Amino acid sequence: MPIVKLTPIAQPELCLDCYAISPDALAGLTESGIADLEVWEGKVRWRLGDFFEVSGDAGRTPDETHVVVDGDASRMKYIGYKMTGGMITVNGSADMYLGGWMKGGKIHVTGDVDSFCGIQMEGGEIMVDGRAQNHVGCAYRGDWRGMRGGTLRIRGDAGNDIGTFINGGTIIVEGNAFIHVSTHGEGGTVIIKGDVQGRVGGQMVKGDIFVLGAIQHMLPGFKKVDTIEKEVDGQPYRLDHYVGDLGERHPSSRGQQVLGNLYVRAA
Amino acid sequence: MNNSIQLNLITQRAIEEGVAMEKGKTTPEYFEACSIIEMNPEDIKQLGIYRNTNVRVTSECGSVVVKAVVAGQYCPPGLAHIRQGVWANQVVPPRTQSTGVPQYSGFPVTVEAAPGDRIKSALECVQGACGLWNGGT
Amino acid sequence: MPVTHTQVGCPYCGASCDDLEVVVSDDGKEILEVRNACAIGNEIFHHATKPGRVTRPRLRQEDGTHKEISYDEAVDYAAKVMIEAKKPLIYGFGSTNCEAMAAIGRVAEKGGAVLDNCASICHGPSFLAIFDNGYPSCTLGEVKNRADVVLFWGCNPMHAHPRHASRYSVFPRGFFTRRGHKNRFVICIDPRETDTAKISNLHLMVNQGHDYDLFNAFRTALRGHEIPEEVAGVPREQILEGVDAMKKARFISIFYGMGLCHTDGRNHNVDIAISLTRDLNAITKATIMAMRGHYNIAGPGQVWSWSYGFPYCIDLSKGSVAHMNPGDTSSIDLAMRNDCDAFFNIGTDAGAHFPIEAVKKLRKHPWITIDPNICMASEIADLHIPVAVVGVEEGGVVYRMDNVPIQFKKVIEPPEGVISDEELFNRIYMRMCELTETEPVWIHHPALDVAKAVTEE
Amino acid sequence: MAELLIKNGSVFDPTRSINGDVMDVAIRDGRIVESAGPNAKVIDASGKTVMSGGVDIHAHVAGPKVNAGRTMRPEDKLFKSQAAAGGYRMEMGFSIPSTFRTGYDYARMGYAFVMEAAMPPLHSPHVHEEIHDTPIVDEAALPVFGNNWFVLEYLKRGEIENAAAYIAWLLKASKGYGIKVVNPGGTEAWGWGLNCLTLDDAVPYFQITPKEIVSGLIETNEALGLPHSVHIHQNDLGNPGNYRTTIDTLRLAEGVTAKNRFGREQVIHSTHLQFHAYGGDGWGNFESKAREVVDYVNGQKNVTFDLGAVTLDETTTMTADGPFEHHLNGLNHLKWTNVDVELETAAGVVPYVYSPSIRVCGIQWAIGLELALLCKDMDRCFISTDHPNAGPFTRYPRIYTWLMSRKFRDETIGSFKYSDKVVAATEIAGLDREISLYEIAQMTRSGPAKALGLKDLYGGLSPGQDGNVVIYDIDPANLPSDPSKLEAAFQRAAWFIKTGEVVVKDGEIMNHGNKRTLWVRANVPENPQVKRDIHDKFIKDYTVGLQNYEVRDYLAPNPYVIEVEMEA
Repeated sequence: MPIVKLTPIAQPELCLDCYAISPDALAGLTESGIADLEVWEGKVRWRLGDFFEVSGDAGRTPDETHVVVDGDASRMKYIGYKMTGGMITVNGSADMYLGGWMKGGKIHVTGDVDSFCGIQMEGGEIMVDGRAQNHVGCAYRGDWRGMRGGTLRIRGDAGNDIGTFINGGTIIVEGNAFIHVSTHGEGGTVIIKGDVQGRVGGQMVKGDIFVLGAIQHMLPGFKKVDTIEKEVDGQPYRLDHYVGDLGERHPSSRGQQVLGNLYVRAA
Repeated sequence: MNNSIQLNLITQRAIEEGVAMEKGKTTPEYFEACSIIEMNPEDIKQLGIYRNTNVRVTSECGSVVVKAVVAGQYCPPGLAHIRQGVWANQVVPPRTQSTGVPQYSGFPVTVEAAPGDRIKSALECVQGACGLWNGGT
Repeated sequence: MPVTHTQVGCPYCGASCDDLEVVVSDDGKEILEVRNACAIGNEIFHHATKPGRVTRPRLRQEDGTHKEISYDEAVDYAAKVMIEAKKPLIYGFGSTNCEAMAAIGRVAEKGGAVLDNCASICHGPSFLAIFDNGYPSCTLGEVKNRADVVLFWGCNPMHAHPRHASRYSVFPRGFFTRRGHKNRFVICIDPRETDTAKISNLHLMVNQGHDYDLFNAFRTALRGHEIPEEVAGVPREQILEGVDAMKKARFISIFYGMGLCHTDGRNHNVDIAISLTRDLNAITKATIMAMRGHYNIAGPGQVWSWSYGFPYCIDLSKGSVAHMNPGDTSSIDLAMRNDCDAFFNIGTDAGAHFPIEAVKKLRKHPWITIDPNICMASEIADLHIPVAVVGVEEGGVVYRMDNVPIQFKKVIEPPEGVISDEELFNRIYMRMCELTETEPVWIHHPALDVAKAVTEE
Repeated sequence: MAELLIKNGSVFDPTRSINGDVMDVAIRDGRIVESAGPNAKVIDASGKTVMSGGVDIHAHVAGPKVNAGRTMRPEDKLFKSQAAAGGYRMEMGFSIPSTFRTGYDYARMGYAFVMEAAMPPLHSPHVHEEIHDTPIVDEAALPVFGNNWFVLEYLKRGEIENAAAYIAWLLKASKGYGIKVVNPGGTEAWGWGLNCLTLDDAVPYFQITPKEIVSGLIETNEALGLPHSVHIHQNDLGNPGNYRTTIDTLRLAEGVTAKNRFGREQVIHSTHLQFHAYGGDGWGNFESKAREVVDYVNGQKNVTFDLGAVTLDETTTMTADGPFEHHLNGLNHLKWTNVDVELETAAGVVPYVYSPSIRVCGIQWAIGLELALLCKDMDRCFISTDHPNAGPFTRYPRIYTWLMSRKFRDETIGSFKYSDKVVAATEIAGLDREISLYEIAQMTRSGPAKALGLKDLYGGLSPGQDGNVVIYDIDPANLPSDPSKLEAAFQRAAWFIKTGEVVVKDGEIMNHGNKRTLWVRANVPENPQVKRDIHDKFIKDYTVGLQNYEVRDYLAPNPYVIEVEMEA
């Protein structure tokens, strides 16, 4: 796969909106065409080439394009914005909206990401080796159709609002999470391998949550139904199975009430 | 060594603060109304100070000297209140949980007796933080 | 003869009382008496005519002192800062009228600015919750006329909205509530025993920061499920007593405040309060209302929603479409992330009310304060432009906490030469047009004789 | 002001029965004139369609609930806004566009006037603030009266004169245009979480029925001689089987004759009839009753209606019918905003997705079009989407196209997931009729202008009328066979001249025009009792002072006031 290497040569004073750093925007372009793409610092339009040294031409299509951001992009927003295919590797950290509105392809960040990583994600894969800030795989403000597909893996910790309004897909946080997991969830799966402070599954209609550490404050709307053995992310666990949020409305399917499932590692 | 206590701090409105604010933030009334921390009597006792003694309040992002008083509106042990405004905001963490709103209420602070420390004026707090304070009152 | 103005609006809190009587001296220059106002409102009117008002813009000099300059010079300075900054941040609007909020829109659009208001550090989470869950609400007259159960959750109107309880929510005798207080069951949920808790029939002393859990318990119990013996420090019996009162009510009003918006979870505390309100409407009638802080802080939410579709945190830097996402485009986040490079602080005191860390960050860039009074923001600003006090020296439309528009009137003239926010913003806009050699867009202000925008070729 | 001569266009002006004749239209000083002088600027309209500016009789474009919709739906802006052009304000939002986008989009479609369909009087300053921030298009607003405590009390006691005096006062206080009724009685009942679903359900406490409210308001309207008739959103909106209530309500107009000096003939305007023409007794056997309803309307002379046609979009529903929105929210579980307004009304807002893969949505779509296709008098049938309830107003061109092209209708039916069920529950598949350009002009120009009592200003191209002329790039002799081309031509007019100024050229905005706010000042004999009642209610029950309630003049900076004299 052709590789376009973007090496940061300057850091912006403000955060930089980099809608152009995605295989979709780059596909079919040569080095110089890529350097001419637009990035925004506030109201100022710059060339991508003003902040990155560009080497390599892109593939013909997004699927055939691999973008490597070789260095610190922690003030570069919107990397992988609306991408449909191909690959992005960030050798460093990335700013907000990494993989936002993503539909396909793969993103790998070796450092940390800021908030809104994978916002409204519909497909593809995101892997972050470090930590994520808040709103991992969440919905855009006001939209009841949050994450709908794909896989989002954070190897470190994450903050609040993981999978708010999740409708589908899988979020895995390998570290700890703060508060609000799958709030308003209507599908999908969220796995937290560490501990969560509380508010897990609040206002959840359906979907699955796994917490393999401990929940400090369990919501009163969840009721324990049984203890089961189950494989989670390739490992077997003994899990207490709760259903909820009993405070929320729930649809029926074939005469059965559909509830959210919360599995917490059994003592 | 001073005694210290860990408390959960909230910063909210009070009518005294509202009246004083409209009089002006550089007035003695505003100073009186806002440079205090309201605590439970048990916590004051545990801190080993008398009521109306100056204390230093330190959070993850700063510290401020205010006067410890018994809350007029009862605070349970472990909870303390600094009225919103200049002194409170010396210690309010700016983290927003990605909502835009700082952590004005519900953050851990260490309160330690500081009877010898002076409470700064509002202007000194704010101008001082910005490198604009040139003395005076 | 002194003149008595009646039905004067009070420019303090979100209760926006409009029943004040203000007595003005013969010469129209001094406010002699203010009737019906609370202690705070009273102070505002008296403060306006006290000596010591700043009446000309002041520009900070090399030596750190402020020097008086003319409005023309101030307008020029502000216009240039707005044009030169890559991402100017305009924040405030707690204390001005809607006319000014509309006028600043043009400035912000032209300057590619982020337009934000005090909700950003106050009821912003309410907006986030409204985005997610809606807002089943009503006007305050409905509360007065119908409500028989009133719930104050994380708010303290006895301090923050001193006449709320007497005008709207607890004591007044309304059409279907002729017995006033006796017709109403008042519940207060707060970690402190506030003065509002003291006038309530039931006080649930929730563990600070655990309101979400308690709401969840209310909802769970309301649906007939069992709840634990204690939730968020509140015993089950008390929760069930509250649930029972609500079930029996004919009209429930839930008021909430910073106890939800300033604590962990922020918007979700409001969000679940809205869910509870929705649940209750399956059983009886229930409404919810944010206890908005300032008399017209609902105003920018309205004006900017019809202008841009967003109530706050509006990033106009792209010029073509507006973008909003609090956490990214919100004032505190922009400040802390070093993502703005000029600060316009209008009709509110960010110097006193932002966490000091955010103030320090913003102060690295040009800082312009537009405010009638001396405040912390004026005293750290590069430029302070004084303006007329809305509600006292300038009328205009304001939106009460229930989004009811009230046409405030002016009772006295501003000090000689001091102009209104609206005029100031229009002048800054016109100056920006001059400096950029562009035509102003569709502006019609009586004070400005402005040509139409683009005419046919 | 410049003179303009629009030459050689195919003109459609139903007010003079002109049906596509090739002729010239001249404009001077903002008005249509017989002929232009030698210096007139000439616009060549040969091979193009020329009509007067459009008149929208019913849309929710300004005010508190529209703005509540904007506020609560940031996702209606994301990726759905129109990029601003240099020299113009930003244009945000899709189903509930910003005021600027609203004005620009109406102009692009060649509309000169839009009626804001429901103004809560307490919020009228807000409505006027939005109106004066909406460029180009002229606007008026209808205050709601059907649940107003004064009205309920006066009508309960049969005091038509007092009701008239109060309504006259409120029209002036709110700078309103006429009498809007929304779910009469039902919205007051909603104050207690209840509703009035039939004409005989008594309103709690007030003990008056919807029937008495509607009859009383019709009588009051004609006593006042207002330019527009009672404009009614009937009880039981949106529910299967509601067509009976609809016809029963329309029957209340039987035998009543319009009394006014504006040339209006109807005494009741039934709005968004699509939502009121439902059969079945549940969603399972939900079906169209468009024929039953239109048959009744065809037989009456004093009834007009607008469609409320469904456009199959993701949109935002909003209405003063508070209980309906609560009910709708129970069906789709999306976010729900509600505002009960003291002593006056309520409003609800819920997003809604009219999906082609949902059977009920397909049937609703068919009903909206059937109402027009079955109607015999196109001067009494007007195009609307009840914007944004059944779809945004920017879809009017698509509705014209569905009405004008059977092929396009068939394509749409074919795209439904349950097309056979939609066909079975409606008549749409059997209707061959294709509406003509002349009929489109009736339904969007002459008809609504007359029904609003505004035929002297809008709706036609006679000398003396406002110089509102739109030129669509449509050759009537050679209509495009591709429906999307027809739609595109209506969407962005080739030219639109608004009161003599070119505001649109080639679909682009050229100018912010000279918009006006229309309102009605009804002069009635002095009525001390009503005056006292108003004073008392403001002291006791309202929470706003009377002095701060009446809309101040500066909020409607370009007023066009219509004077009406009521005889004692």
